Amino acid sequence: MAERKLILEHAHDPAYRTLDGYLAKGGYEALKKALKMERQAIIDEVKTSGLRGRGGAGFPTWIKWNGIPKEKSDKLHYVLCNADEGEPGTFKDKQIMEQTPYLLIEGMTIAGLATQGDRGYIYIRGEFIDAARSLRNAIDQAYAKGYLGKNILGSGRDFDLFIHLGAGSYECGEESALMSSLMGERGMPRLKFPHAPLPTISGLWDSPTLINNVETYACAPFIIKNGGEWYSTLGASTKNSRGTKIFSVSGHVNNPGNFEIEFGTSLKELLEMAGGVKGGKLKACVPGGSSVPIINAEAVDRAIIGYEEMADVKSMVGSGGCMFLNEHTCIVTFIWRTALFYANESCGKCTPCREGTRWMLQILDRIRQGKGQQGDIELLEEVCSQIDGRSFCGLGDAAAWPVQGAIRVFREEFEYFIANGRSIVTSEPSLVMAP
Amino acid sequence: MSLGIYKGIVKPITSGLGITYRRLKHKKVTVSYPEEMREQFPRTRWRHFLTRYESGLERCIGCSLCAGACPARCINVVAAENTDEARYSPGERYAVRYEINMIRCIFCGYCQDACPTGAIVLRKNFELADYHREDFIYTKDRLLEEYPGQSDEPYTSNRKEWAEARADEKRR
Amino acid sequence: MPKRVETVVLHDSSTPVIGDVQKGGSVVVTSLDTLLNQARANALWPLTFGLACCAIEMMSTVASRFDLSRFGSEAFRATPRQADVMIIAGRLSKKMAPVLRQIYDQMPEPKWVISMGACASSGGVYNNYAIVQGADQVVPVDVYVPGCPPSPDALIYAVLKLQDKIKRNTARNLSDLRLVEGLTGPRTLEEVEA
Amino acid sequence: MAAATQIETVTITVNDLELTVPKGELIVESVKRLGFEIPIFCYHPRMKPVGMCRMCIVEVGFKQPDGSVRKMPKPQAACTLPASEGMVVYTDTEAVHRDRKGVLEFLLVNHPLDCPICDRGGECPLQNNTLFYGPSTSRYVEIKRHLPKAYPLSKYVTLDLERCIQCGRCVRFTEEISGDSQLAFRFRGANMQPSTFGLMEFESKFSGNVIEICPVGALTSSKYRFRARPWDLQTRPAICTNCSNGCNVWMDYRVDKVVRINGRTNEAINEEWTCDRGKFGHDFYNSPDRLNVPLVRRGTALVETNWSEAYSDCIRAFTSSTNTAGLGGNANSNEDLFAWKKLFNEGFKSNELDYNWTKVAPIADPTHAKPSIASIEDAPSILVFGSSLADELPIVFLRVRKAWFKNGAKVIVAHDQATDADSFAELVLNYQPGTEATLAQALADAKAGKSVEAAAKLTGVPAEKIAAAAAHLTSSTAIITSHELLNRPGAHDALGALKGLGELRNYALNANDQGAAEIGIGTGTKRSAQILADARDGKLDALWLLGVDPFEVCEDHDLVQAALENVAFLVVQAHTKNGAFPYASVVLPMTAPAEADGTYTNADRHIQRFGAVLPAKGEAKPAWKAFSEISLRLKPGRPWFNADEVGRALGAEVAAFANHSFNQLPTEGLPLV
Repeated sequence: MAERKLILEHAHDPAYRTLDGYLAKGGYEALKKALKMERQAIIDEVKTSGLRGRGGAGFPTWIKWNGIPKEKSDKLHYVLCNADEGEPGTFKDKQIMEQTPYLLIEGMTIAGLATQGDRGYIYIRGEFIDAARSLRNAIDQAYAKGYLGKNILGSGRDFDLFIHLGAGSYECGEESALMSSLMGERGMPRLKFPHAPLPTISGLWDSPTLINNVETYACAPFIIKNGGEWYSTLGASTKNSRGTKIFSVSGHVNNPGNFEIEFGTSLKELLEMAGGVKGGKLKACVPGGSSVPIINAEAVDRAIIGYEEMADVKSMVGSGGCMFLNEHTCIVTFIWRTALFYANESCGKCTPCREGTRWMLQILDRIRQGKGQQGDIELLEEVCSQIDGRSFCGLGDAAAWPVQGAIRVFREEFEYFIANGRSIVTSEPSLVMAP
Repeated sequence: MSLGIYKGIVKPITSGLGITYRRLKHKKVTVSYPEEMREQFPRTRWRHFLTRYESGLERCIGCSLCAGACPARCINVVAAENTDEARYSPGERYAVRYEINMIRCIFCGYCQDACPTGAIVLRKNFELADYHREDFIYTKDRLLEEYPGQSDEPYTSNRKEWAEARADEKRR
Repeated sequence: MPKRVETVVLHDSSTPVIGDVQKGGSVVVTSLDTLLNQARANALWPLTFGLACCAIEMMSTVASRFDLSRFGSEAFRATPRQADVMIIAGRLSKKMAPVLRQIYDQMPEPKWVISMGACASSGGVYNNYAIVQGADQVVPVDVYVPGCPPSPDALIYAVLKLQDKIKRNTARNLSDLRLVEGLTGPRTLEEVEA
Repeated sequence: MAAATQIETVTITVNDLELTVPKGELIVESVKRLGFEIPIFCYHPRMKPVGMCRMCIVEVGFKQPDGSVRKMPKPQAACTLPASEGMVVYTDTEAVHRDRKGVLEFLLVNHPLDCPICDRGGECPLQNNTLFYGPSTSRYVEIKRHLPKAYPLSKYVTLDLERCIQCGRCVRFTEEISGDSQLAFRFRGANMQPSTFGLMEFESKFSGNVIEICPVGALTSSKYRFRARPWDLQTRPAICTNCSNGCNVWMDYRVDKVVRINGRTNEAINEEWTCDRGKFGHDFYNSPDRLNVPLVRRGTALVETNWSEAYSDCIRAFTSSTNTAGLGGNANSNEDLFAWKKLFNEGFKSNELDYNWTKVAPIADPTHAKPSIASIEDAPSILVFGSSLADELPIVFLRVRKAWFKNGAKVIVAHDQATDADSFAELVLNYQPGTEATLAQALADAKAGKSVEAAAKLTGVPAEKIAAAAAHLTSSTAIITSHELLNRPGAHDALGALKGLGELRNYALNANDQGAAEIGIGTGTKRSAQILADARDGKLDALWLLGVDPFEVCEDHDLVQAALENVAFLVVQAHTKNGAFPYASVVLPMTAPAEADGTYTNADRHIQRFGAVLPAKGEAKPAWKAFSEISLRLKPGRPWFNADEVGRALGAEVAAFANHSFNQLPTEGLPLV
């Protein structure tokens, strides 16, 4: 299937970033429609649409929206947008916030309506200054024209939206760490269900909180405007991944960028959309962002993009940061660079991730310097198995999966490196990313 | 009872002396101790020494694991902190007092095994008998070897030292 | 057992030192107590007082390899009446203490005591209700021998030390010579400690 | 504690054994009911669980209706998992053991091999857990993380960053329990380290506890540094006698020197915490100028003598005239004080004894059963009036803070300066010094609805603040004051006004002041200041100082100097040479609190036993023994042989102490009847 632009349809039109331009292109109809609908009706609409979280976990969105308590206690309800996007290789949220900010704002307002939300926070990654600036004036215009703040469009309901810039910590992309950071504490994860109540019950300042990714909110206006039924027809060929997903294609491709495709399209088609491999044969691909296990060229041919379908090739959709690597890439160096990232970004709260990522990095360092010893691969696997699942939050698993995946798929490259003290790739200097 | 001269007297004596004569040709086993010293096994455990590193710093860091391991509870260690001016051992800690009550010690060598830095070692000097029970409390300066490797030197009897001691007493 | 024997050239033990030859002392004329000391030192008849495992080591001291008889201690007298030195070999239990004392009292003057082994000298590892924490709580001890058990040559060294102690003490008056039994009382603690 | 209402219970299965536990109880605690032990590092029963160290991970599943068990994909941290119906926990499966080995191997990856030089060696939870659950060898060959070692964080605490396993206990203690939040984590990931801001001085008043709860040797005591090993030490239960709270402690001593004091669990008083003043205030036990032989003044010099000669001197002086008096100190046991009073009343026919040095005598207790320290925790609102709690009554301060932290009690602090409690107080009333009485009265008026304008102007506290404070005061409000208030003008009327506002508590400040008051010391005509004045004017023939140094306790030093010089006969009975020593006619060596059996009454009338920990120094005797021997001289009879007998005699005479003698007391003490 060819590219199916939904969110990115008017992305390159500068007028779309202004309120009038957005209204001209049919913006805010969903909000007007939502204001007339019952709260539960909005949630049912999202339910029938089969929308799942675009941040990476793929959690059915309607369950979160439905989890917020129906009767309002004295506590405020919050609607948070996880715009941290720390996952290496992913830059879709950046484009949405820069070029189609109103989709996000309208989506969050609809979510606010559905969950009696009082306040919305957009937790933007510290480095996305221009995204924040474009969102800032979008929000100001929305406030000016009454689409935000008190008595939205005369409906008597109000919803405030604030921007909060992070401080450059990948860990704050994790749900509970984001909330800690918003509350002014160290960006460290908090206890999760069943050790503590769900965020929808007691999240930010112990009040009901809804957290979704930028893209998830950006899909909401289309669902409300065209109805959940229409949305669920998109990507019907997959088991139950519905709608479109923006993939940020990068690596050795001729035309890297964001491509919005329906679920069900194959990875090969995405590769062609991005102008095919550059500088040699395709060797491997990391389909869903750095924390997703790597797959080799053969698997790329048969991979279908869908939450369950990617599992057949032992990988995941993740956040959609797709990196294609040509034959000149040394996988060991690539994995070492990923491990360096995770060792640096580990928040240090729990032992397995804090000490494990550092140790993994040191082992990979040793291998890369040609001093690898026998048994290092088994040691790496053992260390990864002790981090994955034992750490306090998802970062530990995200640090262990790429290494486990690489060893599973490209074991001979590691063995070659250990045996001969240098990389298996011998052609002209490898085009690997500089450390 | 007529055994006769030969069977009664001559035969027993000659056979007895024969045995004695044959024994004369055997090698003597006696080690006449003060003059000759029998060679002891390499890991013989007698007198304790506190060894030093090659740099001259004491190995003992006052961790008192030996005191913990000693079945006879006869080691007393009091530790203190090394300062830059007064540095006895590498690292933060050294033993300011290290006493072994030799008369309670059973020379089992557990302290030698427990020592993490190989400070306390037991060597071959077995001539430890003494007159007064107080002299058996070996303090640190008596246990510490003067120069690195002193404890590993082959052991000769300390009777020379004993002889000189007797000479001093005569002069006094 | 290692075969090679280190030889240490020192020829002073077997030849009795009469007077101090090196210092030009008188060879012929010597004091009576030196003569007596020489005789007593080189004819120390030990009393068999093996209490525990050290006794086995004491036996090996008199066996052929180490041969205590080279120093005149051939005859291990069973009766205290004929013994000069009591070698307490082994742990002394509180129940045995009075027996030890009685036997010690039965020994004629001059008499000496060697406490062989850690248990006899200080109770060793048995710091408990049953063992006397050191034979010196019962009898005055001349020479303590550490070790568990002290090796035969360590015991011989102790005997040599005792001999040296005997040769060293000089008599101030006739009774110090202790020639006749009963004339003088047992040695005072100061004398033992000297 | 709150009455045990009907607690909702759930049934869980631990290692295939059924167990019913209260709903929401942490799994790490519930498995203990069956005797299973889950290893922990960052979990501490008195602090909120965080589940950081992952040491306590166990396999958890849920019983499905069809009886099978659906296991959760990841192992869960037992210390943060609340028990819920049908939960199935496995603590001893192969996977759990492998995970524990994994976590311990990770912890040891950056842990320096410091065991021989680390003070925690021998009593280190990391050693214990590694011994029982950890891997035997480490597969780590790279370079460990190197950080500054042995950094003196304060005069009590030394920080060694290499040994830290980042469990967060110290950081959480300063946030949740002591409240000064001095410690925090800095940097991120593998080089995350706890420290004060910019490694500045760690000036908390409870920094000692941090040393005890640190599961490794990262935070060690500077005073105890390298002084002993756990197997050199003997430990005995003891009571801290540096203030009136009577905290239960473990006293560790080596041969005869006290080397260390650690907190001991007593839910009613100090839970398991200690304050720095008590934990590190044990130097007087080992000080060189301890008194160990009686001294008598012959001519100008104090000469060593035996007890009988000293006794005869004292008897001659104290029986020749009834114009005698005695001044008591703070760390005397009930037995000492009772024997002292009995000797003076019957033997020397004088009742001029006093222990109290405040300007105004303490008020007689309004209610006989004084509410206990533990009940402060459940008070809905607390008024701290005129007392800087953290300095005077540290454990009461912790209890007040716990009431705020755990039960959200409203704390109102009224003091003329800033105090530690201001950080979590609801309202802070900083009145002008000396206007306590007016403020107290203003509170009473505000509660009664009268206007408080006049008082507001006088005390400098805005009227609406007073009104707001009064609004919080209910009959179950705990009003905490200390004897420090008695030194302020108008103390009695302030206390009078406060009495009606809620449960008034006036806590004594010194170790056994409460005991002395109960026994009846200080019921004579003259108070201590008056006694010193008489001595200065030469109107006093003999003075007995029992364990007190007037120079320390009374500010007016020239009064004390003149008094000690002019009194004809002065007995100084103390365990250490003090200021009054040069003026003494007779010096009687007394045992320090830890060197003799005795019972002590703490500020909330809780009587506790204090068994002898150390042998007495030289010929020192417990004071009650000396008094019983002197009274034997005066009137032949049967002396007291041990503290229990004195306690029984005290119980016979003073109803409150009935069957509270030394042998009858349980280890955690009993409240006075």
